[in-house]
Amino acid sequence: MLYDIFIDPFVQMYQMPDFFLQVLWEGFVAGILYALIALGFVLIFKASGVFNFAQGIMVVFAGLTLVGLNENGVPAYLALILTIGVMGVLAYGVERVVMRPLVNQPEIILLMATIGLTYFLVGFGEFVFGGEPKQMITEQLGLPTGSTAFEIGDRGLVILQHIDIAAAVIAVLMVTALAIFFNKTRIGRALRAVADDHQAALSVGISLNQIWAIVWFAAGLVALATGIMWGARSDVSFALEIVAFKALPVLILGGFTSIPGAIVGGLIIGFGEKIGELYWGGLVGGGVESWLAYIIALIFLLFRPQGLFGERIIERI
Amino acid sequence: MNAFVTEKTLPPSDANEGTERELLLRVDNVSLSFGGVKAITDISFDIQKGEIRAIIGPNGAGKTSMLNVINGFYHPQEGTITWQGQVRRKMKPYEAASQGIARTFQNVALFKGMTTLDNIMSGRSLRMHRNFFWQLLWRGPAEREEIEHRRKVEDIIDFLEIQAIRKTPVGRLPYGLQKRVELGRALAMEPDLLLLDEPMAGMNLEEKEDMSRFIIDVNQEFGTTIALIEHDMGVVMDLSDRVVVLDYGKKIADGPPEEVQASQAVIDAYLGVSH
Amino acid sequence: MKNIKQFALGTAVALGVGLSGAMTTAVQAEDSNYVPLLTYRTGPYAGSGIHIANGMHDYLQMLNERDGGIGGVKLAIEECETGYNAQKGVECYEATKGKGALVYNPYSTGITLQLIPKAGVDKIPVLSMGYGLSAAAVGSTFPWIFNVPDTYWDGASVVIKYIGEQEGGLENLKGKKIGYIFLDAGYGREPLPLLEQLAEKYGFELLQYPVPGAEMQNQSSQWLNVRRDRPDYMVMWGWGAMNPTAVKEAVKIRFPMDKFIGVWWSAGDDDAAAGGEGAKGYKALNFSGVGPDFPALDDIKKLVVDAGKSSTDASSIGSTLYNRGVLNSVIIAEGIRTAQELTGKKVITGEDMRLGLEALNLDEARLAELGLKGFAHPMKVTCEDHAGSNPVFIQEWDGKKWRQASDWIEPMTDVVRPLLEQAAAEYAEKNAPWPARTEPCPN
Amino acid sequence: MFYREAGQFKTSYKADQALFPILQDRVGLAVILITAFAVIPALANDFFLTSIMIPFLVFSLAAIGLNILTGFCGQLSLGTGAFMGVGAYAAYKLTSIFPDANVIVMVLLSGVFSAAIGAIFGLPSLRIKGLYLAVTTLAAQFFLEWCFIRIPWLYNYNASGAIEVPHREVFGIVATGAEATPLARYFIVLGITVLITFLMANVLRGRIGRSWMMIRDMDIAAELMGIRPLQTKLMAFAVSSYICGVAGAMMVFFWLNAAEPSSYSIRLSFQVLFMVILGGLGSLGGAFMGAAFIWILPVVLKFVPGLLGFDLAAETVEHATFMIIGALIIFFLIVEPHGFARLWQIAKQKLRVWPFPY
Repeated sequence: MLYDIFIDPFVQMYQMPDFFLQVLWEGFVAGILYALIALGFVLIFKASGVFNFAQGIMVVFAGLTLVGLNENGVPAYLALILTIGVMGVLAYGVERVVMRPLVNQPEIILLMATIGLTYFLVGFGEFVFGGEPKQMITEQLGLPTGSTAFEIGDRGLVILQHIDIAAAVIAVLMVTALAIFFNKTRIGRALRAVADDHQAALSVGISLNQIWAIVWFAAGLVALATGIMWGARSDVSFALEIVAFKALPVLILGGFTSIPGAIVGGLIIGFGEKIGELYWGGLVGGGVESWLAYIIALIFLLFRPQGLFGERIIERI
Repeated sequence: MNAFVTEKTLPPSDANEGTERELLLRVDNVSLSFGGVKAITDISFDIQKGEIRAIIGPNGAGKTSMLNVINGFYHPQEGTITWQGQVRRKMKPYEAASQGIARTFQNVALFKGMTTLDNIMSGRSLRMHRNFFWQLLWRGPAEREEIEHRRKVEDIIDFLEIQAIRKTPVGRLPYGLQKRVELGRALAMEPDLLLLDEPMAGMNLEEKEDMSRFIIDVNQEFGTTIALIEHDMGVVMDLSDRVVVLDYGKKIADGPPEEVQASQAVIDAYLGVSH
Repeated sequence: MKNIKQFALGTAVALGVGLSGAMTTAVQAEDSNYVPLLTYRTGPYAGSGIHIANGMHDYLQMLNERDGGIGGVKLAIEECETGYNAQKGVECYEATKGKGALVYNPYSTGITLQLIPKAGVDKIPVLSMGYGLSAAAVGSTFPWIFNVPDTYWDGASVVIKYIGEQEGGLENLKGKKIGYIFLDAGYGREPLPLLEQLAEKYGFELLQYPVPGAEMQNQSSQWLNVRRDRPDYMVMWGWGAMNPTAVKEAVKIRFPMDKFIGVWWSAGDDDAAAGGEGAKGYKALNFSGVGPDFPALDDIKKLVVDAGKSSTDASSIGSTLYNRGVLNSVIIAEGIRTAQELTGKKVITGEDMRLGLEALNLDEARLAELGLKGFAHPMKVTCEDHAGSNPVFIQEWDGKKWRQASDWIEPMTDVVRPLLEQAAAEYAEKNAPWPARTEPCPN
Repeated sequence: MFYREAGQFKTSYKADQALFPILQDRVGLAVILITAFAVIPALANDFFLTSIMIPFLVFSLAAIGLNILTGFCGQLSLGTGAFMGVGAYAAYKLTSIFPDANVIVMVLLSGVFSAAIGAIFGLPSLRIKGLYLAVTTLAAQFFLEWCFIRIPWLYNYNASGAIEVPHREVFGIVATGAEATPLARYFIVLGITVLITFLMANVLRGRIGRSWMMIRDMDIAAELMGIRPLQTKLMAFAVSSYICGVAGAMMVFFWLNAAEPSSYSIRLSFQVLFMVILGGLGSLGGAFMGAAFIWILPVVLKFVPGLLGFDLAAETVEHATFMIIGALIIFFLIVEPHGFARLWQIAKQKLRVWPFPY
């Protein structure tokens, strides 16, 4: 038993390096996708203190809109642009109908409002596009399909899916773009001001409403990217919504307001759960992936309640 | 305010006539820092049973941190605290509370969702002991206990003259009344030492007078020892028996009000002479 | 006047005062046979559920359009949306049972299990066609439950038999590794006892890859494990979004698709299509016809779909799951017809329906008569055997559509039947006092 | 006019501390209880009992359980579904180990197990607060769900992987299983719900209830007043999980009849959380109102199109229901974030001064 826990997994890693590399790669890709979902959460939380539970369904909704439009004869790229437009309208609508009237409510109320939004989007999405899973229009969007295999010495193959590589590249681009947006543009600076202090930001003449609409829109774009990537891995369906819960332990690790935290946290969870499942999961019958991430986050939190990048909390009274 | 002064001179002299004044609490060489930032440096002072002790100093002098150390919310890195003859270094806030230290807060820390009555009843928590299963039943012991403590609480309500707001959620009360309810809540604990953190901040003159009266009454009628932080010098001078002055986390003076007032270090600190 | 009444009723409901039940009875007409369909077109399993629902609905609707129902009596068809959710399933059951429901088809193992004990009490049979509780095949213990044409254990035995054939005989399975990837719920776990028994008997190694329901679109770990273990064959018990994801992942790790076999619920067209070109060769069990080329399906297209009386997309007629739904309705319809013949009544009750289903004999001649020649293997229900353990075939995905890839393969009845009997006895014991069969077998 | 408390003087603290010090409220409660215990059983049909009243009561109890933790003690939890599941599986095991025992006692006992599990998962609450805690309760949700699937002992090694409620009689009346009449099940569920609600009302007005609210309103101040935070929070977790556990056991024993692990999924957690928030955090009555809204509204919505003469497909109604529920949740949060309980109070306030608005 002790051997199985402490020695055997490492022996396996050594003996099958190709497989170990493959596991790491899968962990990396999963981590990137978790990080993307978490990024959507962080954007909104940072600017408005709203823990947006609807991020998961926004991923589905964005993917569904894209595919649904394409199915109805809209060319892929036009569908992409239209979907971006739809996410914009959604962001504006959410700001107008949900956020604005609920300003200054306790966080649990805002959280509930986003769960209400989730219900609405589920109903609306199924109403418009139907409940059946749809295939992502990977090729039409010019995204690569297929895979490349690398030989690791004479020990075996590591297979890299092109779409996964694309996902990683797009994630990096997205984060870079967001970083530039936050740091270099006027709106970005205003956004950071809002994140620091609502009242202060208001008093120097920043329009909160505008900022909120923008972050929701940004989160919508992140959701669209996530939807395309995840949709390409499996397909676009409402069952995907639950996968989005995986972003929550990521957020705990990285902190609710830290963009680098979301990325590092995503990767830790991605690597952690794949390695845990493949090398240790078998000991308890497998399937530990459904909760391992939460347990990792929980243990982590017990030792560092402020998250990876958070500052030490000094309680005051 | 003059009226208080005449009243005020009495209790210390009373106490002095008896035996040696008993020490309630002594702080020895306490230092506290947060990640390299020193909040309190090597402070020692004591509080005698039955007195009103004031802690004053400019903003950021470490006054509230000092109170937090006394009731166990912060744990000092160095130094000891002697409470009723027992030396301690570190204790949990609820332990401090159960040993008879109560306090009020600089920014009112009432339980906003509860009524005035419940807030003050909450001060009785430590003295109520009926367990969960009696509570389930309610009828019988739990109810008797509740009523018994309700009587005590009603006395405090009468004392503080807040009968009319008994059933009002405290979140809806004006600031001055909230401060009063908070005092009531601390009193309900029947503490040996009552720590008051700026009990009169943000009050108008009339409210300050009321509050001063309550503090003196508490001290005299119940014999409660009081340590208070206050910015209003007039109030401090009138109320307190002894004053300790902090600046930048260090003690710069300690003694009777008149003496402290005359100290050059204190004058410098308040006028902002550079160090 | 009627409007006022409706308005009053509506108000009453809005107030939450107990008139909901009263209303529901008002909908039913007296001279029809009422068939509630518990379907799901929403929720995580909608992808599979929609096609089934369409198939079930369309065939019954077509009977109404073409023949004016069955035996001259129209069918009152009502769908109730369960979302594959046990809470809503029970609600649907309670809401419809009072209207003279003839039979229930829950299309969810969870809901089936809830209904099994109720069926005998409410005297409404449950038809779980190829799903639900395998043990229910034992008619003497479960007189009210029908799982014709096959149980999961039949299916699992056919898969092993087929793999044996590929390997040149069951004895060659010795030392082989067979992977089993399944939805980690009652549904996917049900075949395990049989597979384990067969593994022992034939000396192959059974590797298990459970997929948690919440994570069915995130299967990379399971397939990495498959890659490491290198099983010779993969068997899948999946449903909903689990299927397409699994097919994609299998393609991704370059698992030989012709050695990947799904159960009949992993046989959807969308499931295989998700893998694109790479999915060519993927196999699945099936017991309902492949393709749209059956006269009855033409009737459906003409009278129902093209007439706009259904939400079916014409192109999905003939897809595996649609045809599965049709077969389900064929069994219902034949059950009703048989019951009418047996009782001489036109409008029948749940009890009559039970008799009809138990005397169901869908032989080749009858299938041809229905315009469904070769659509299914002839099946006959007996009092003792409510499943029939009928042969099933293997179909293969050619990259565009399914085509039949084997003859009808008989399940290993000798292994399955004792296991069924044992499971039925166990069920009755665990749920003691389980009511004994009150209706003696006719023969 | 009718709702006036003027003239009702309390002459003792005892009378003042009663649950319903105002006469009209006592009358109202009596009317509700008579309706529940006499009128509904006399008039309602099976559908109303099994699909509306029983689930409504079960959910009300679960909502009370969560409300204790979230509404009264301020600890947000998303693990309710799993804690209900623990109760259900515990009750199932208990009834199969002690087949002759009274099933109602077993159901009440099952909560003890969920209380223990709840307390274990409450441990992190000492260090973790707010939304972070909510996410960690998800660990409980997913881990326990996994246990329900992976520990076959829990479901007596049934091939189906589900728990099926056996036939049990209480005092000669069939209480569980398919033969149990809706009426019998209704009375049991009603009895347990009313009893636990009453007991909880007692706890909440006493010392322990106050200590929970102190932690909720300002944990630091509570600690400085002598409340032990860990002990108090764990007690809230335990009591809350006990009630949720009993509700979960009732859910399978008196309502669903059989349950798969997925019956106790995260969806259930959200369902109950909705009831608590919409009903009003920190209100027992609100739990009932929230449960009524979230459970009964979709059932009613199913019938509305038919009544209005529209022939809508079942799934369209379902989609619309989702949209309407979602929109109404947001709407009510905007109108009154403190839930129906506060709306009710406002209504009472209006009644007090009616017919003169000032």
